[in-house]
Amino acid sequence: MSVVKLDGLVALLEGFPALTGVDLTVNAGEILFVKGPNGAGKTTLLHLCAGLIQPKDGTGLILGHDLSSERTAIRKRVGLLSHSSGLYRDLTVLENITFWTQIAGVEQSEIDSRISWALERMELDSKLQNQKVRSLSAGQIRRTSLAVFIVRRPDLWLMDEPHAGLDQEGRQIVDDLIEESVAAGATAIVASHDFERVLKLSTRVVTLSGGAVVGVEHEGNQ
Amino acid sequence: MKRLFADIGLITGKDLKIELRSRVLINQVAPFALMILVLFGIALDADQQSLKNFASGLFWISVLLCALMAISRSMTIERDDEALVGLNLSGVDPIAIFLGKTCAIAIQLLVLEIFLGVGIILLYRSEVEDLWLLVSTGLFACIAVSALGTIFGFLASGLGVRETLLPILLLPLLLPVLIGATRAFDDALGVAAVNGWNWFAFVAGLTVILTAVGAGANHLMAEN
Amino acid sequence: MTHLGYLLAGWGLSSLAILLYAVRLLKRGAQLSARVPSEYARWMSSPKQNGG
Amino acid sequence: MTSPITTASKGSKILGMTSIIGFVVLVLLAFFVTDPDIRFHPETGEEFGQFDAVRLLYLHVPMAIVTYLAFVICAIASAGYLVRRTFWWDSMAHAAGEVGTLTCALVLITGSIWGRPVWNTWWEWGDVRLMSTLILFLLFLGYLALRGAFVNPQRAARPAAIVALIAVLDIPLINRSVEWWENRTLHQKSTLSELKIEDLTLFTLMLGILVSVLVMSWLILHRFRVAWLEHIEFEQGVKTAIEERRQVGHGD
Repeated sequence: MSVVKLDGLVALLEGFPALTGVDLTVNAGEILFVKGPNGAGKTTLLHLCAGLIQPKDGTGLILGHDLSSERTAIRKRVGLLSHSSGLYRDLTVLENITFWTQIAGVEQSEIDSRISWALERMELDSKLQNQKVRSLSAGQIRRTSLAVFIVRRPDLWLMDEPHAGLDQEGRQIVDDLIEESVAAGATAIVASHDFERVLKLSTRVVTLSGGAVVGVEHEGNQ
Repeated sequence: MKRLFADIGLITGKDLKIELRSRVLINQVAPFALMILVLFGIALDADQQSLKNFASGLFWISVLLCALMAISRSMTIERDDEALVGLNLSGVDPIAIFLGKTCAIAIQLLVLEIFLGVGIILLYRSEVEDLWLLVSTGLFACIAVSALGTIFGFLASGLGVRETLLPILLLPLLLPVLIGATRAFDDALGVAAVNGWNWFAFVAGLTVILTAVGAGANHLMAEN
Repeated sequence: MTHLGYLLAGWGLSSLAILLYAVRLLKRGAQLSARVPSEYARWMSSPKQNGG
Repeated sequence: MTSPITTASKGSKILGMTSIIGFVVLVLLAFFVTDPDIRFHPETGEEFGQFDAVRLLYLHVPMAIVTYLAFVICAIASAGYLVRRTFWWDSMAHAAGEVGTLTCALVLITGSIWGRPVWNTWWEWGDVRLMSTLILFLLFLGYLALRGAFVNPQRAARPAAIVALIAVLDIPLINRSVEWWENRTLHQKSTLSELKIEDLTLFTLMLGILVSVLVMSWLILHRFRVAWLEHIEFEQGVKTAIEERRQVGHGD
């Protein structure tokens, strides 16, 4: 079953054609590695798959929902880790993660256990939990964003440079998380510059250039 | 429905918590409001009587100017680190986002109104003749301002458009609120022989209409 | 005629403003028309157009 | 084929010519054929009235009607856009909004020029129509500013349509509030009722309305075509940009 099915997708950022006709199919359980030079359209592709951009042309299905008309349904089920933290600077780590868990509509009975699981996985100890995001280091902010990301348990993981700003240990945690989630039934699309690391992880590699897929390689660990 | 109210509460609570932490309103907007009152007093070179006569108008102009700042601030919170993207992805009803932000701005404005109210009583020597009229008008008018302000705040900043657009889009539309609230205050402060409660009814009606229009516009704006 | 100055000012300003606006529209329209293929503008009165 | 390509069509040329002829006739009627407004006080026999200043009304009143008409078109087209989501409606709303803003400015200017000799003031704060018209003008300045702020005209369409609709919904409220605010008005119930309405006066006024509608239609038509062409040009630009970008992609 394909989780992502894009057919000739064109997307504009203001007047600029960031995506110029993307054909791409991602099957359930895949870890797709998207590589390409800066400005190739990687970030836009992830935003498009998250249902944040109205496509200019082409058709697409994400998790069975139409990309033009059912983007609300798509948004609920995907997770997006982007360059920005997506956090509120003046709230503490714990307040941020609590807010984002509650707003995502997680069952009341499950909230506490999920939050403590996410905090534990990202190794955010109780001292850090009560610090304002404003006062954290870049790596700690990234861990907090990741905690917010995993606490929602999305079906489709869209990750833009997930390793950026993390130390070796943090990068390993991210890799483990992706593998675990995919084993549990999720699908992941990862855009990264960290070739070697993601290559080991991925089931397939596509190269993006000029806003379109220019190469597909079936390599990686399968 | 329960989910909607819970989400509104979450968003309002979050915004107010951020305000309590960052104190932008208390440290920057409130002094600005006080500054306006003082500037009017100096610029109009007014004697006590005319300041007293103008008090309600000056009060509401100050509220509108402060509202512009509060709305900008409210939008900045969501935009700085792209938290708005997260809100959109969370699957929360856009109406909840709209109402949640509106409530938060309204509560902050209400605090400012109390502050400004004390200001005009102390600085302009206004005398309160009808406290209930004052309170009810202040409450409804600030909801109207917040509702329309939230919509235009999202319109002007959410779409990557310059924030300088906000005043010119918002202020003309709020003119009826300004007029109604000013007149009601005139009566409540005993400076004009008008029927303040009629004006209050007008403001309350406007509040309902503008909030409904705001919610409708928000619905249209939320991309489906 | 009384108020001649007011009359000339009112009528003059209005006609001038509309005239300037109209000229600007025509200029802009001509510029754009030259750049855009004519099949997109059905109103364009070139002979080719009448064939279809 | 020799004539340069423009936004003009056969229809618009006829419309334009008719407008010009109509305008000339209107000027002749308004300035030379109609009488000035001179009345005599029934008791004292004193002369009063607007005298020749009344000739400004043959322009001012039609322009006001046309302004409201343009904004109604803008609102309908905006609603049309929200329903149909096609660029045709958006271009129409844009065209009507811009032309309406221009005529609205002229209504304010001619009104002010007329008010000086007749009311003895350039501006009257207590007047409902004056105030509402000014607010209307400011509203649509905001509308045009919003449109101008977008790089991609297609993204401007929806917010602009929403703003136009809110603005038009707000107009009756503004009118109401200003009316109650100062419960007096310098405008008569109808500006015409006070005049000695002769057949000729009425005819000139009607002609003024007709000419203004024609001029407005011509302006909106051409503005619409400019907006339409801008849209096409943008689309073409995007197409070219996509092609160029694809080349870059495959060049790697």
